[in-house]
Amino acid sequence: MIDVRLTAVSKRFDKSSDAAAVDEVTVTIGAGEFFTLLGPSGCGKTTTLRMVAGFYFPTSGQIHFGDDDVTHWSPNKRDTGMVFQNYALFPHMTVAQNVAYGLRVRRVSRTERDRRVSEALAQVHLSGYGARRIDALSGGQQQRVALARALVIRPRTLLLDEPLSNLDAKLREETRTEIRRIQRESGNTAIYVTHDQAEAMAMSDRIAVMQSGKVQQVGSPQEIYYRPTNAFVARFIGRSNVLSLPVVGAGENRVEVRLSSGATIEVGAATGHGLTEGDTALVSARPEHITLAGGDEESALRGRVTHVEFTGMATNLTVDCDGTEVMAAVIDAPATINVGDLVGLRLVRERLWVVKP
Amino acid sequence: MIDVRLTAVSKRFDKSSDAAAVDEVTVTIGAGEFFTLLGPSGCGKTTTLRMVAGFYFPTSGQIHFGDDDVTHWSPNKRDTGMVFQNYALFPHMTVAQNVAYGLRVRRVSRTERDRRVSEALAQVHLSGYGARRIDALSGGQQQRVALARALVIRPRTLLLDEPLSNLDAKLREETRTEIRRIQRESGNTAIYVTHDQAEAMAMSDRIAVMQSGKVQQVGSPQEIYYRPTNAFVARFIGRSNVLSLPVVGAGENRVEVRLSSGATIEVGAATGHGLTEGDTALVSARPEHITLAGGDEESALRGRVTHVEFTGMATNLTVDCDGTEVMAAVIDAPATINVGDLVGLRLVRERLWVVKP
Amino acid sequence: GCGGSDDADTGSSGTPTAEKFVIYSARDKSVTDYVVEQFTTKNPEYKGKVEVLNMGAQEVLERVRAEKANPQASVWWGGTQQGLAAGASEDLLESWQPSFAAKMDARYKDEQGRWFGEILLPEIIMYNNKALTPQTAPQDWDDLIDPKWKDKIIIRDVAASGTMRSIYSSMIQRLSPDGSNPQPGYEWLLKLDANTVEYAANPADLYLKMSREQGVVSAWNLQDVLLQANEGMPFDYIMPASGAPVLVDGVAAVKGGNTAAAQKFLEFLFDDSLRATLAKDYFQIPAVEIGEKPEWLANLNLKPMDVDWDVIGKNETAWITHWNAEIKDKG
Amino acid sequence: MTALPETAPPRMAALRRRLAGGTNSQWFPYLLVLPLVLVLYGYVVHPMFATFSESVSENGTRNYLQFFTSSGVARESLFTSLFISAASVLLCGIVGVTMAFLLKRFSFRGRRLIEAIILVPAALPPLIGAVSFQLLYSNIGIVPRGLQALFGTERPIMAFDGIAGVLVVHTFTMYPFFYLAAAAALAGMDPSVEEAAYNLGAGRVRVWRTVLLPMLTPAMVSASLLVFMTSLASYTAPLLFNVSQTMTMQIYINRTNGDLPMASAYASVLGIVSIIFLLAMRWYEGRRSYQSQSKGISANRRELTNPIGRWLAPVASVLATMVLLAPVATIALVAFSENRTWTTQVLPETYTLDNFVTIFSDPKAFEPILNSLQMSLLAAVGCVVIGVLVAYAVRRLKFIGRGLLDVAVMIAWALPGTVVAINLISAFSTGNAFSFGQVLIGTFWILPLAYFVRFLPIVFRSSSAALALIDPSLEEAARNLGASWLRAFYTITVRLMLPGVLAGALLAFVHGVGEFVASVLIYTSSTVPISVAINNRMYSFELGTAAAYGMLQVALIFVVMWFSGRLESSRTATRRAEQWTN
Ligand SMILES: Nc1ncnc2c1ncn2[C@@H]1O[C@H](COP(=O)(O)OP(=O)(O)OP(=O)(O)O)[C@@H](O)[C@H]1O
Ligand SMILES: Nc1ncnc2c1ncn2[C@@H]1O[C@H](COP(=O)(O)OP(=O)(O)OP(=O)(O)O)[C@@H](O)[C@H]1O
Ligand SMILES: [Mg+2]
Ligand SMILES: [Mg+2]
Repeated sequence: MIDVRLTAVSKRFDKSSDAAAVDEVTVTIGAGEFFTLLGPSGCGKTTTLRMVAGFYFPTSGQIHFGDDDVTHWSPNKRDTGMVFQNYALFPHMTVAQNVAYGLRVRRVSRTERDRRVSEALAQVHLSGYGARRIDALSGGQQQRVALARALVIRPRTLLLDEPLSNLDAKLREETRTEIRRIQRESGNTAIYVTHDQAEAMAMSDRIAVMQSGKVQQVGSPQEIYYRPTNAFVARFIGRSNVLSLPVVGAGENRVEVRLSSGATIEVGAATGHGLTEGDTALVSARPEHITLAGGDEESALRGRVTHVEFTGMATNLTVDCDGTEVMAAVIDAPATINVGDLVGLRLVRERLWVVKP
Repeated sequence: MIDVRLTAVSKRFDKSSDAAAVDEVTVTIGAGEFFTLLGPSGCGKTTTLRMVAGFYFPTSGQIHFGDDDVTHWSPNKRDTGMVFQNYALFPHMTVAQNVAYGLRVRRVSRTERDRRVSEALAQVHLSGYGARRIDALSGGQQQRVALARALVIRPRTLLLDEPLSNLDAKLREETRTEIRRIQRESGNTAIYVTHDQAEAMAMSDRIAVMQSGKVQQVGSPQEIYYRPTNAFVARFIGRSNVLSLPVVGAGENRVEVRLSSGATIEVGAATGHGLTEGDTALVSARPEHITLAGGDEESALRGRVTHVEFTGMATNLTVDCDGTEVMAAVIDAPATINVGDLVGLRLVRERLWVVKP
Repeated sequence: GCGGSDDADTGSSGTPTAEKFVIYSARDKSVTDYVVEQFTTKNPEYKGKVEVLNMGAQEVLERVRAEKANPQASVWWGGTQQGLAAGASEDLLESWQPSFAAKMDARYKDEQGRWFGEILLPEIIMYNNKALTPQTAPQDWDDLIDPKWKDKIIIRDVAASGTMRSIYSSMIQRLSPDGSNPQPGYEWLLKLDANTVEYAANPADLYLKMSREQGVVSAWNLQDVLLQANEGMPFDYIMPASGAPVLVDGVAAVKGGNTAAAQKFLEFLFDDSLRATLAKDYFQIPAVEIGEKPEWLANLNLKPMDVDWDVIGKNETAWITHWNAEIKDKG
Repeated sequence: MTALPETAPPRMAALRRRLAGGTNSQWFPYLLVLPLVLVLYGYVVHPMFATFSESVSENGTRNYLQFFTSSGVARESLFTSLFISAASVLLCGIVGVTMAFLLKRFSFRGRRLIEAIILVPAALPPLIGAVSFQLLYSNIGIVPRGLQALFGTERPIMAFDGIAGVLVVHTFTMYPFFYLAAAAALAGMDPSVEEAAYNLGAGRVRVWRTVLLPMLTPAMVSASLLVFMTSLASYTAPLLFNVSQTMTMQIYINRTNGDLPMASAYASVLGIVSIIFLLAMRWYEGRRSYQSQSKGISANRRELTNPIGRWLAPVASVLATMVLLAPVATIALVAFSENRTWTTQVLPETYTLDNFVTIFSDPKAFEPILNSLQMSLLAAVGCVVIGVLVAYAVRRLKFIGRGLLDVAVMIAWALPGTVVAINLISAFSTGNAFSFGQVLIGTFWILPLAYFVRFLPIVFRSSSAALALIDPSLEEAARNLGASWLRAFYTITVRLMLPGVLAGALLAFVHGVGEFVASVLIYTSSTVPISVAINNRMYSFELGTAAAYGMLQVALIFVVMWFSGRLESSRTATRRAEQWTN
């Protein structure tokens, strides 16, 4: 079942300029799905969320909730609960009053309200702070109040705009489990904005990666991680080497490329990649998918180590392969590797992926 | 040389209550040092920073800058540059005017000012945004303006209150390198508040871990990681097992404890740990310092696996040892380990450390 | 007005069930209170039915003018000849012939019976009797422009005051009987302006400044001088040798108001004994002679100046405008 | 959810879909402002056009040409009026903002008292209030004469006269516009912005100049508009200090002269000048944003030591109090002196209670006071309801004619009271569409209505200034939590605007109690307002009795202000100020 659907939604703040903050975004979010918007700062995540909540109207395009075209509905009709990036707490109310606001509007009875408010405050570890004034809270505490205020009303659609950005790792992990639990229990949809990729990977059913207002890729965390559509996504999600390699053969879902050593390897590619022999393919290879090769291996890249960093479990190497810097995270690297050494790198074939520029 | 010194600084917001937001904090920060305040949300980091900046006066205690007692100096005399947790941008000025404000106050010439402003904007990747109004920026962009505004004046003391919390990983890494570079070049002191432990570890010369207004430990990242003073620090910085083990012998810098298997091992401890035979010692053991033991090893913990999680480089095991849950991150774990298996765990002796409760 | 016709037939029957009516008055509150009390004693059916609103003469005109479509007032009590004439020409006033009209000098009433003079206001020279004696005070209008009175004269601001407009117009008309050449008058007024230390904003301001001796001489109307002197102010007057312009202050029934009641009230206002009391206690000079004059009135050797009010009526606006623009503060 | 029932006929469905937007629909702003537009059109705009057409009725544009001829009174009056207005804005701004700064940012002994009396000058009764200035500062005033007696000079010293006198009166009576606006804005401002400036090295003065004052722009603009237009329409002060070459004096003179077209021309020019000024201010204010962009809510606790402030503030405040109270004290002197005995002496020599006895022995003495209270209160409530809504519409909603609405509201303020009253009389002396067929002239309702029309701009302006500082995302948050527009409006927006709204309402009330020019044309015998009562005493030169009435009025307003001060949780205000002084 489809819950939220954005159809070619664009938003231009400045009618004269041609840069759109959100540019022809089309996504479909299923009911009960935990959907994350991911992208660099200023890419249009907040703007998208605000259009879903009804604070901005799209310059063009439609937004549907289920079968209803809500593009021009007023915010209070949409039953969304939003955590604002800037919190937007009511300064004239106490913590408890802030959290209770949505319940009051919904005419929840007093006892029920009190119960749910204190439950919500407990969920964000703020029990006992109910009577405080908002301006007597720390930044992280304020953020948690904003979160509690949105969670407590159990809205049809939760809109979370970097709701954990000011919390420490411990609390963040706990709260994120809590959010996920609440969302699963109620079966409602959540649209989540975060700048923390690990968080996005861990929490989301699906992720949309945005850049400059455009959606670059939508998919499950695995898809996005292992099969990024383009160089931007590959580099933005985790670290990635994007190698330019000449194409020597192409199939429907694979491309054969030649390494500098002369060896050819087959690399996975999306259907309709459009590459033919003679083109140059961009191949994404994550550092952890590169291992040290034996000295005699044919299908290997060769280069000189320019940087070594031991991180405990793995050793990060930077290797200069004919002018291309290649990053490798090698598990069990021999302790003897030093800067200046000549090494061979083996690419883990199954994990390579052809990306668009 | 000492740059900033806090002597028994306390801050009580509510004179009647006995909970202090900052409680007898004494720290000494050397000139040119990059000093980080780390701690859970609401522990008093911002309050401490604000006292250094001069926005709060300590309820008791003194603050010195070098030899000057600045406890009651007004903020504008202190030459600190602060990135506020809430940004505190001037809404009536453009981006460039915001950044230029401190330079104007310092009567920097017009050309020099323009140059430095555009340099600072470039450092935070906002070139070309100079003429924008603040309310036409995204959250992350606002945060970067706040950062640029503080960096551009090259203050004697930089005070950074979660300055990167709303940035994506890529940008964050770049910006943090930039901050560190600027701070090193100018040789000025920086006090940094972050909730990201990895960031704190990577950037800081020294870290102060706070809890409920009290400093729990001050030390280099390594000290804090490997030799936490108490269970809180051990658990807050990364993950840690804190095992209660009976003491069978005590030296000045070491304690001998008995494992459930009956074997005794020697564990490092801080001077003056005060434990004697018969006491129970709390021993911190990080998951990565626990490996699988051979079936016959004497000095091993034994237990049943309750949870297995493969993370790529390491396998996270949770093992129930006589009612104590022990986490282990095992590299090269045999693929055959399953929930319910009986395993032996070896503690990496050199990395164990006795902590206070 | 629709309201008026309703009132008219009930009022004319003269039954004890009288309709209430409203008086707009520029007269002093003490006078109106006294008169209304007398009126209701005599006509008990009007007890509690008479409402008096006290305001400035200019405000009465403004109000009656604005309420033309639905008049609220029935009686206009107290206003200069010019103001009443303006009201009459704008068709705001009821035309009728009261019983006292016959006894009244034609100079003091409207030909069509739309307004009637109630009292006469001689305009005289006023002085502070603490600072000056009757001998040292100026004796005639022309004395006022003598340089020795420089910065000693206070004038109630001219444009806004009926009294002052009359005096100034008279001064111009005095030097140009047909009003065709106001120039000599203007020059005279320019000299007066040179002697004037300040223009007072309103009567109260004039009294205040006179009593506090910011200036010691003024031109003003007799009644007010006598009233203030009676209350203890250090004021006295000089009857100018060349005569005093005599202003008419009148009453009218407002068109569309409660005409019956208005006429009854106005008839009462011209009751002899009432006017005698008013003359005695409030220094009013009745426009229609009364039998027993109070002492002050008998001793008053009023010397009216020969003023052609028609000429003034035609030219006053132009003259005062000119004075305002070209003479005031320029001497 | 609000899905449409499928059974709805298609046309109904279309309509409902359009209205489904509710407050989001593009019709909403129009629905909201429609009633107001009608009211304003009927009572302000339409009469204004009538005035204009009157001005060109007889000889076309010739009346206006007078404003361009170099020697004309018209041009000189225009310049004088403009000069007086501009200077008044400047002076009131300096005094008002300084007082706000002293009282809201320092804590010292007696601060609460000063806060309570700070508005007293605005409460000075008409006429008698002006007289008190004369008795204080003019040639015949206490101060110049006192100084003269002291130094034995020939002429009074430091006597204010002419334009200087007018400016003194204006400064005294109008600085509350600035004071209240600035005080409300200071209380509502995001404190961390100020901190940021200090942190960047700016000193106190610089922070004021570059951050606080610019952030106060909406408040300053609002106050400037009010003061500018009040000065432009000010009548009594120029009258008393003999500055006859002003627009309002010319309007009055021309009306008395019976030259209605010329008077209308003056009134129209007055309106045009006001509109130009208003548009200029709107443009100036609109260039920037003043809403806090901070994340979360920063603590209102800033603590600055300031030894100078600790001494300077009380001294300055004591001086200010003396100056503030001087006119009231003068009225008191008059009230306790025997009528007509105080002449050339510096101070009265005999004192008496007679004046009060006179008032209190009159059984109907309290009636005017009660009338004024009741009518002003009604009007103030009306102003708050409508003013806040319009301020919201003009600031937050996008619709065609937004600027015009702004202009229409303010025009009522720029018009002289007489003109407004006459407009009302013509509108309501017969039943017509704008009065819903009711004849209001001669009823109780006409005066509150007049006060409403005249003082709506105050509440509108101060509300609008307060709104400029409020982050719209707060309202969005409320809407998002399911609150209807109305609910979000009154539980969040209005609540946060409250300091500004209250300040405006207080001023509207105070002005209502003192209103004279319009009242005198429309009051009835059962609704005699206090100003008319005072005026009657004044005209019979019972200065003492008038002053006694005036004292009653001052006392009454003082009580109201004291209560409203309590209302606005002065405890927190005090605490805040204490933290500033520390
Ligand atoms: N103005 C205030 N009045 C009263 N209590 C306050 C005030 N400001 C902060 N506190 C309390 O003091 C404690 C410390 O607050 P502080 O802002 O220093 O925390 P923090 O360490 O910066 O937390 P965070 O990471 O959430 O920003 C918190 O418990 C907070 O609730
Ligand atoms: N009111 C506005 N007027 C003009 N431009 C705007 C406005 N709001 C946002 N923008 C611009 O639109 C773009 C998208 O902004 P948005 O707030 O959606 O970014 P974001 O993805 O949420 O970024 P962040 O992670 O930094 O919060 C940005 O470049 C921003 O500068
Ligand atoms: Mg955002
Ligand atoms: Mg903080």
